[in-house]
Amino acid sequence: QNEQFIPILSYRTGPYAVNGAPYANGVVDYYNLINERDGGINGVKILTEECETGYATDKGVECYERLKSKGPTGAAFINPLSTGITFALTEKTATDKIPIITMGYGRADSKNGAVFAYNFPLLGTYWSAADLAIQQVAKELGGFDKLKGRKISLLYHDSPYGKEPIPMLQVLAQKYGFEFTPIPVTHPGVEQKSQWLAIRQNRPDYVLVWGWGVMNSTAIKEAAAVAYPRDKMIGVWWSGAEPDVTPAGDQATGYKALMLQHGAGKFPVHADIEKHIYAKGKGSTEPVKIGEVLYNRGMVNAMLGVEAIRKAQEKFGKKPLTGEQVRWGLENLVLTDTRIKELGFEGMLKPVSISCSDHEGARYGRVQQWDGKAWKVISDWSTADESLIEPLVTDVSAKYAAEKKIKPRDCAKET
Amino acid sequence: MRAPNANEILLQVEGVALAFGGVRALRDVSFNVKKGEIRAIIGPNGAGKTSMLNVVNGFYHPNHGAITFKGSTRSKMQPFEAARGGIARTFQNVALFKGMSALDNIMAGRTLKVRRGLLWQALRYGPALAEEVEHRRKVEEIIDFLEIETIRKVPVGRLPYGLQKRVELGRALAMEPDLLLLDEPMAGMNVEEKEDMSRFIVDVNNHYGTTIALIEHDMAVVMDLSDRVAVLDHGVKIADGTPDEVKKSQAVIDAYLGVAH
Amino acid sequence: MIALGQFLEVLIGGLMSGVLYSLVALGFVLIFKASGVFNYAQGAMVLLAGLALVRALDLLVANGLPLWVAVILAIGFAAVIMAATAWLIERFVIGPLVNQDGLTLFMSTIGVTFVIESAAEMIFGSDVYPLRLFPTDAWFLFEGLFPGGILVNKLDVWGALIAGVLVAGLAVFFQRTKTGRALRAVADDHLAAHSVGIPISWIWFVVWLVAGLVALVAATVWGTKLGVQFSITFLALKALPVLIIGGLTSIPGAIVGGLIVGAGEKLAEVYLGPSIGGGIEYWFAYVLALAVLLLRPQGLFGERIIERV
Amino acid sequence: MSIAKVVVAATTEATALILSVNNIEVVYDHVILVLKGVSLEVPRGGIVALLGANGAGKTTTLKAVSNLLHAERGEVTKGSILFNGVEVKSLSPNDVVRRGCIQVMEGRRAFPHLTVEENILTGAFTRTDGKLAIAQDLERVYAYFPRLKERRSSTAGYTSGGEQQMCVIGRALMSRPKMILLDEPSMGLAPQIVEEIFEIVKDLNAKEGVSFLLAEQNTNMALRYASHGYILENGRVVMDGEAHALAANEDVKEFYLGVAGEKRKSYRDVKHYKRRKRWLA
Amino acid sequence: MLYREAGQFKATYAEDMAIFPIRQDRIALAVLLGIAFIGVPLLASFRIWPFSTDYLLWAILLPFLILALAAIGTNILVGYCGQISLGSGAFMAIGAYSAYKLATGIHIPLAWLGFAIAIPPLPVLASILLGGFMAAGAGILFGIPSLRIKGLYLAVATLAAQFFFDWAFLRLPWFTNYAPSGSVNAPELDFFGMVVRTPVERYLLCLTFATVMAVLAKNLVRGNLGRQWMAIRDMDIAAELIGIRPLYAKLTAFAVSSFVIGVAGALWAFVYLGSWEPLAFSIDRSLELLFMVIIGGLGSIMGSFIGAAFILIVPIMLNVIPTKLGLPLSTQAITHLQFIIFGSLICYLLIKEPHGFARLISIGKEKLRLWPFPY
Ligand SMILES: Nc1ncnc2c1ncn2[C@@H]1O[C@H](COP(=O)(O)OP(=O)(O)OP(=O)(O)O)[C@@H](O)[C@H]1O
Ligand SMILES: Nc1ncnc2c1ncn2[C@@H]1O[C@H](COP(=O)(O)OP(=O)(O)OP(=O)(O)O)[C@@H](O)[C@H]1O
Ligand SMILES: CC(C)C[C@H](N)C(=O)O
Ligand SMILES: [Mg+2]
Ligand SMILES: [Mg+2]
Repeated sequence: QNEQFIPILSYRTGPYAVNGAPYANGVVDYYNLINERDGGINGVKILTEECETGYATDKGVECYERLKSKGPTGAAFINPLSTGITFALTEKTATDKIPIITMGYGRADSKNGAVFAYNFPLLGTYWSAADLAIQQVAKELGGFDKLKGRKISLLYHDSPYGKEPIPMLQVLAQKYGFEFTPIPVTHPGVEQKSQWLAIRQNRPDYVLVWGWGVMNSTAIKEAAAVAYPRDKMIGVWWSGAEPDVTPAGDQATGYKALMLQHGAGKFPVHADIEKHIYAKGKGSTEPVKIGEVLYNRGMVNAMLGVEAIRKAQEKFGKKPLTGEQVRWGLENLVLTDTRIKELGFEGMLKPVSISCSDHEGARYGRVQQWDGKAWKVISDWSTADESLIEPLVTDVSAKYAAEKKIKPRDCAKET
Repeated sequence: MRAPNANEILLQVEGVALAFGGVRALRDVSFNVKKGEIRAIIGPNGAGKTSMLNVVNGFYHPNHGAITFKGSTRSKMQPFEAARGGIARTFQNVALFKGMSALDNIMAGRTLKVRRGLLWQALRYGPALAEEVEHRRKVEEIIDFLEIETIRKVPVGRLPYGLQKRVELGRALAMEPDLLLLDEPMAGMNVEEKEDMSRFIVDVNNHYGTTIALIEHDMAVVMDLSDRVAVLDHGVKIADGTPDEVKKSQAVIDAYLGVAH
Repeated sequence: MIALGQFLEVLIGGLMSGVLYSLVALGFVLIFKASGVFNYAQGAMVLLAGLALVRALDLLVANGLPLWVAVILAIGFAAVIMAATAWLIERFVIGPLVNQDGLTLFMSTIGVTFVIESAAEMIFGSDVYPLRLFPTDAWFLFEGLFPGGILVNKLDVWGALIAGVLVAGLAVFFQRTKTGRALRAVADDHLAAHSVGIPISWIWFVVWLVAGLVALVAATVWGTKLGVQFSITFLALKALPVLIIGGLTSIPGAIVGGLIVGAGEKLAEVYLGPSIGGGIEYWFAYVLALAVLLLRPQGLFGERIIERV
Repeated sequence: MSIAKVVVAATTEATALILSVNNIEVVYDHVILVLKGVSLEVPRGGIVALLGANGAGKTTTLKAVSNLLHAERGEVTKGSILFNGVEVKSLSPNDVVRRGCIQVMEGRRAFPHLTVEENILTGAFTRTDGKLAIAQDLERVYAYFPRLKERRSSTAGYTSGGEQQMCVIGRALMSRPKMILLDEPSMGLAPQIVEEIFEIVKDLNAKEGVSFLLAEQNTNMALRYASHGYILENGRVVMDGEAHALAANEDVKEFYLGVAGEKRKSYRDVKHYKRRKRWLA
Repeated sequence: MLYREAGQFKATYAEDMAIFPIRQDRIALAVLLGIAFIGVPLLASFRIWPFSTDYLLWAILLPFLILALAAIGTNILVGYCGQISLGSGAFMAIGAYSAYKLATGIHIPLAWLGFAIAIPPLPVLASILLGGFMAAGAGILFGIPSLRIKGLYLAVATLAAQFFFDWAFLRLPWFTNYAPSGSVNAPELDFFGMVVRTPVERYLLCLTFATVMAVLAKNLVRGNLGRQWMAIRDMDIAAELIGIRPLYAKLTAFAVSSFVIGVAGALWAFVYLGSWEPLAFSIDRSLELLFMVIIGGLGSIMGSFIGAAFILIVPIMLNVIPTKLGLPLSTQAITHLQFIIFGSLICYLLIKEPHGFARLISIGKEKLRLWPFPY
């Protein structure tokens, strides 16, 4: 039984399926690729099982409980694909010693690996995202000093996900002197008329969109209906995929969104996928959808997990590993440009370096804009300002540690 | 034994009028029920008989008039107040609690007599249990009396119509009322069953001294059982008196009986 | 002046979007009125109709048919799908449940909801499919009077027109025809309706079909608004307060309820929301409904609940 | 229903009998056996009375004939019912009505939210002979029951018990049936109206050849108007025969007509406490 | 032949009034309780199949017990008192959040009055029970409309409670102790110094709650109050005319039901989820509870357990079976199929037996009694 078990929590039905399905497809295809092309990770086959959460927290918990101890060594890590589920699982995963990978989402304070030993909000937390978004606004306005007195609204999914950036934005508002207004949208977000009428009356300079599922496209349509300029809207990286803009048609033209490093498009690894998976008829989606934003994100996410296992195998041997061992792999994962190129992800990803004190590993971002047909990258790489984020992380995670009676690890002593 | 006390009036209805939109169900009706008697109310369909009972036990609130029961006068009261005052009734369209067994239906009639509260009942221990058993004993007496032992545990929805009427009577009796209002208790019964029912009514009246007001379309029953009969037609009282008097009244024959009985 | 303009804008926007809810509520009313079934699946039926329509349309257009031909054919196709659904539901779910109480029927429609939603997505796909049958931009009225004008969305106006026509037609059908009378009889007492020879299965098929067609109409409007996608099913929950304010059995009530809910919740959200945290419109609509029911337990235009002994 | 079947069934015997119930068993809820082999026949143009105590199974028998049992979780598990030579089981309830057999259900099942007039008109649902004929029949019903005319626009749910009963009977008459299954028509009606109803029965029977199956507790009346009678006890037919023969039977007299010896005894004087002997069932 | 009450005579009313008057039933129940209280924990602590992993305990038994408890609460209101409620989820939430607030301490500064309400953190057990009482209070409040509003109108009106509390717990930061994400964590489950941590301990805790409350609920529903509720359900006018006060009967039903649901909510949050957000108690939960009581049997305490088991386990089975069979279907298709099957199954059951499993069982028993004769 030379198999490494990896559970896949996904949602292919319900209101969030439009975004959940392409992501899950990317994940599944990448794991298959490793098995088909390489015969597994150093010969250890990847065994997966999907569990439908419907983006609902309680279902997510149920899935986790069901899958955590499957396979010869239990789950290597868990990737709940929802900030809400992440919150619900944070304590459990620490007890069960299973890493929880939340790439580009999850709780921002869990960047602090000293307190959150098992959480890995890789490649960017929502606090990083908030900072990146404000940086973009400043750039468009012509400098941070121009932010003063401006109005910036946050249209957010009323859930842990949408609320996560608020503390950071408040910090930023204080620092730069803009007026910050959070505007909640109730799940699932089909009804936003009053929010947009309010926006029309309040006329903010920018609207940040923290939406998911149908909420994104509805926001764009309602913006068009009240004639709010789409190029003054900046979505988080979960509000910047194809299903978010296509339903709005022409109305979406000009809409911007952050990128979690990569965008849409095909890269060397896609050729492998097409060759080893789709040519054999084992693909999990229609071939035209390969290379969509969320599909790519799923692949990146799966790749990071696989590389972490590979890293851990260096220390623990080429055999199925426990969650605890994989955690070591994650915490010591370093992906250089060369390695990224080897993996076929060149152009999708900047270098990553995870450590005990930094479970985020990288905080690069770019901005893309929808031109009516495709996403166009319109900005250069930038990095979230750690000097602003770090104090908040320290502060909030310390509170968590106190509440949960967790004794933070001394990262200096970790290897 | 039975001794109608001619002087004591249990229920006095005074000038009651009731209208629903354009329909004047009752127009200035007055009558009384004496303690211990069996009082019948008859009249053609839609005359206002059921409405009268509804007024008496508070389900309808009359537009005019007053009701004096056991000496206290009211024009308006809530149904459960009437029940607490000692008025029980059965219904024209059987109004049993369909999902419950016959036993539970009758036990429900004892609600007003239950003393122990929610917490005691939840524990169902000691005094609460003792009380429950005591009520059960009383109810079993009624069940025996009405000869429905075999159907105690049957959900009443499954019972044939006639037995349902009997259970309904049992439920009313469980309240130990002073005044029992019966709305067509013998509709849909054959002679034998009517005999049984008559016997129950007479016995209740005799043994417990319960006063009974009765609506019935079977003239034989009415004439045999009742002490006095009031006749309504189109919401107006057209006759009142002993069965024999009423039987002979031309107004009653025209409006109701058709042929002299 | 600005304040007044803004108020009017919110009010009009609210009234209009309320009417869009009415489109969904109408389907509920139809079925309830005719069979006493509280059809939770109405939202799912809108999804199904919308998916059938948009997928057929895309396919036909892709095959080079002129748009108007494609639209007609696609609507025909969707109508056939709704007819098949109506038949299946009658045959396999509601028919066998004749004479059961309202709660059981209600729950069975939730089961139906699961089936329709999933089957629709399985057959027609689960992406977001844009549909553009109506204009979605806005007019800005009285720009001279109010700065920025008063925004009125064209789609909303279309929706309101369609709803008005539907309501008039259906109201006549129910009150004036023999079938309408039979429908109401069935809702009152299944068994008695059987006993006088009303063919309940046929009646129910017709009603579910009409409700399906109403769902199709709703789907054209809502699909244009949101894109055809799963979340359309959530409309069912938004239509419920509309439904009970108007009265479960009243067709015009659905419109009036929609107007009240739409205006009420939007005004509340815009003027009350910010001070107590925002996002209040979901419950506000229901609290509004509760308040109306306390005054009139059968809704504004619903049939009286008969209590007699 | 295939035509062939109808033709085959239409034997000479079937033409003489409008309804024949052959040894049926009915079970409710899969476990409650209510009818244990009931057979009865209604000749074309006959009036047949179905008598029996509470719970004997009269209503169940009628519902089996009109095929309404299904909706109450009941089932005919054995035997057959032929209406006009056609097996009823294969028909839907509305087919039964369309073929001319309508039931007046016990318990005043008027449609509460419809007005009295609307209620009556629903009875004409299966008819296709035009508005005029229906309007005429409506007037005929009003002529039978003037009280209904007075209350025609009232919501049926709010009318009195007797008014509802008249409404339900009137409703059934509107379908112009060949056969009417009357379940306790006299229940809750004033004596005058009861007479009236039996006169209507006689009238329809004589003038229009309508057949009747009559479940009735008012045995006296029923046997006066019927040509035939069946007595049901505990789900079995315990006795049947010509109406006048039944009326003369001593047991029937005692149990159903309340006549002991020759004199009717007063309800006040009934003394027997426990059930007396019954027919051997 | 095995299932007969022949030869079992009851000499007293008390005996006849026992929960299970038939001996065979009593034996079955004793065995079941034995397994639940002793067998399962034993197997689990020695990790013997099927308890070799925590899965069965954590993912099935724990939610089963808690939801069964909530279903009992729902059944009291819907099944016994006939007041259809689509707001059970909200009352679970009230239980959960009240318990959370009580367990973490409450501080309400009333500046204009010059003092503050301050309650120190309460022990977990007290918090859970008080959470139930808070839910009961809210239940009474939202039950008041039921005096006027009936049937499906009431059902929709109860959604006002559902959506209001969904909103309140989401938007009013006080309830979540100003947690920025709105997601809160349960306190440590400390029962008089005994800390409940492992799945087995959690299981036993919930089992105890479920058993005790089921017995109390059973006592209530077979006592006078239960008869009042059922009377209101079956025919409220007649109930009033025999002296049952609708106000009292309905509000006690709302209170008791909400209490039970509230306690279940607190357990769900504290013992099962550990960390939660309002969406855990959404309308879907309310509908799920309603399904449980209807499939299980309206007006049956035992039915609540069966219904909970069914609604909980069937989707899991449906999820597991295709993977076991290795069906060559896309995951998307499988998920959709599961919903289709689940929906159809519900319809099928409702058609087969609209009164739920409880009725099915009683018919089964009846048949057993008559066996070998069909009727
Ligand atoms: N839906 C049902 N479910 C279970 N049992 C039923 C049902 N309907 C009737 N029964 C039973 O069938 C038996 C016959 O009932 P039925 O109503 O046919 O009697 P009936 O002769 O019409 O009596 P009545 O004169 O009281 O109307 C009764 O014992 C009754 O308990
Ligand atoms: N709640 C109500 N709303 C409207 N009309 C009513 C109401 N209650 C009674 N009525 C009307 O009042 C009149 C008297 O009705 P009631 O029920 O008292 O008659 P009844 O004497 O009992 O007749 P029956 O012998 O037929 O039962 C009827 O015409 C009835 O339609
Ligand atoms: C893919 C998802 C994790 C994004 C989601 N909206 C969340 O953060 O919860
Ligand atoms: Mg009456
Ligand atoms: Mg009968």
